[in-house]
Amino acid sequence: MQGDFTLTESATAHAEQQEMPFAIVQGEPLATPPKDLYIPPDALEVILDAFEGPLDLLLYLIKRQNLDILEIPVAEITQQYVHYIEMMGEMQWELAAEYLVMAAMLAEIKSRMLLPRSMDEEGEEGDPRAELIRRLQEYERYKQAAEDIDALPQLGRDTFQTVADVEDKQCERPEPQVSLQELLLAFKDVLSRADMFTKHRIERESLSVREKMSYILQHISADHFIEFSELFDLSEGRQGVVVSFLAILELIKGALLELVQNEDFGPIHIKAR
Amino acid sequence: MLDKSKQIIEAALLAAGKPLLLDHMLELFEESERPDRKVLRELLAEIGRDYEGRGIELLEVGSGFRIQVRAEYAPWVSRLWAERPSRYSRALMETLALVAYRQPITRGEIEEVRGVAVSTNIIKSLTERDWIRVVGHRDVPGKPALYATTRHFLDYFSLKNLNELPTLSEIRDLDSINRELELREPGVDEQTETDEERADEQEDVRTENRTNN
Amino acid sequence: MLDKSKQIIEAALLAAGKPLLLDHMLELFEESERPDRKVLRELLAEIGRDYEGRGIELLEVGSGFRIQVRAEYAPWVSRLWAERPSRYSRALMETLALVAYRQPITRGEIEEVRGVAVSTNIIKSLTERDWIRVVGHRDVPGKPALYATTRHFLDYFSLKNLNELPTLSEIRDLDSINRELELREPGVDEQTETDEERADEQEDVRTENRTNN
Repeated sequence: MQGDFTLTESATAHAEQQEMPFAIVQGEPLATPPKDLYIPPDALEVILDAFEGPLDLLLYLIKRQNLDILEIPVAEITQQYVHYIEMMGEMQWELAAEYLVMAAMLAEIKSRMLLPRSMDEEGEEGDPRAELIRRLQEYERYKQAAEDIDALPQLGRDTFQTVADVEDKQCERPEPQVSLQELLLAFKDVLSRADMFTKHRIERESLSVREKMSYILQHISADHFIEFSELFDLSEGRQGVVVSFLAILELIKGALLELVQNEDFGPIHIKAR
Repeated sequence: MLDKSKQIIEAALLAAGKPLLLDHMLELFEESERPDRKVLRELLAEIGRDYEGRGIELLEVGSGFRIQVRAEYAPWVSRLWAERPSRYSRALMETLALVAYRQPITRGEIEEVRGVAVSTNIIKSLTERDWIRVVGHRDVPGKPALYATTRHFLDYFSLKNLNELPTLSEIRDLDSINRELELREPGVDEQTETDEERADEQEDVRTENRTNN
Repeated sequence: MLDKSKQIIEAALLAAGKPLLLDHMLELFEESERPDRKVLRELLAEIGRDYEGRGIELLEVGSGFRIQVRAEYAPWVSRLWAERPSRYSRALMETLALVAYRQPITRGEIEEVRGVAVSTNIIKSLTERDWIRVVGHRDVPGKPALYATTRHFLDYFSLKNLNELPTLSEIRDLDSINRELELREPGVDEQTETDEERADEQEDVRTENRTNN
């Protein structure tokens, strides 16, 4: 039996020392430990915590026997593995599902190992263990990588950032810078999104009217009237006067101005509404 | 050993993030290796001398010893906490553009064109920047404020008057290359994408902070 | 002037409380006094040399340069804080390792390698620690999130970039495995008890080292 072959002295010694049952599982004393396997009694309870899954448990069993992954003695490992999950399965069935899948996989490999190794039609030689070996190796390298990363100097554990004091840190808050170009693009964007690009044409003329509208609004109030003529600056020339006039008309149209003329041809007074 | 103690004390003072009392420093050592108080004071004095002519100094304050940046270096070092010039959100830029081109305009009208609500923060930022101001109220229910650009807005963009704002036909010619090449601000250039993304996300928060200050 | 620049840089690095990029250091200076990048690198090298034999060191990590306490002084300095740094579970570290080495990677792919489900809590703690983040979604049914490590992960583990991660052990070629399997009987060869005991001891030592580091 291969099993006997790998029985370790320490495990045997341990088993012999124990007069008491090896472990108690679900109240049932377990008199003999599974062959080749020593499970500390308390480990049984935390077995699901101790192993990071079926691959981890398999790796543990292989390491336990100082075996290379490449030489998995499937029959024997399966036996041990099944013992393990039998014990944990009774305790935590719902958590053991992944382990059971692995047990099924091992059983399948084991049964295939019993058949004579054969080439299939394509001439591919199928070692039933190949896939398992691949997965074990893959898992083992990341398990090792996790330990390696954990061993790197960690901030707050192995190294500490210096923080010399600075009195009155002055925090400037610079305002964002904006270019004219950006403003234009924003305008273009909003208009094209509103599907107004083709409908609205804002020309030089209307912009100066709009500027004048703003100007007028800033210079009138709702409290008192001013004279219509005050809104015109003759130094702006004929065009300026026309622009001011158009601006006033626009504002009246928008119901922003109130015009009062007490008599025909009398002075016109304006105030904001 | 003494030198090692000195290194330990310096490292601890630099990492502590707060002033350390003599007793606290002594507690860092196992009893067997612990320097006595007199030696500790000497080591501290030595560290202080090492820092002469440097950007940092060792100072004894009420609650112990601390290492700090010398006041004369603070102007440079405190720039670490200056915020990077950020960028305005698209919503803010579009609002500003609409005020510039369609003034006087109400918030409701801006919302109508943009199809989404204009946040109060945007109006606030633009007003605080002194780029827009209320010039009147439209005579409709609710009397909404009418916004127009300011003199300061013209100055910022080096415009003599609004006539100098480019027309739509000029805008039409702008293509995506302009967007790529000319929109990049010096200083923003070297920001990584992530920084910029983060800057965008933080925009609202920052605006709020600013108004709180 | 150069010496002053060096003092400013050192003071800034000591005070920053986080790694600083070269660009960030340069921004501390007015344009007229700003050293060029090459000079800055030289100054940093000088600062690094100044710290030889001291309790602190200058290190380049993912998001820049930082001055930190040397690992060999950590046992003393860490006594400043009553709380011991938490240890991370194996499940968490294995998940992190898979993200680090195989990024971008989905949760399903991590589970495939580990052979067990990855709990949502692990993904959550890794994300909250800002060690990993979602960088996209794989274009398969369910659109699972793709995870990658962050710069903060590099900073935390004192890495400059992912190339500095410990080398991944090799996967032995399956063909050669098969050849070996052909030659050898599956089973156990001449292993001795001594071998095994030694293996056990080594394992223990390794575990201990890990917790001490």
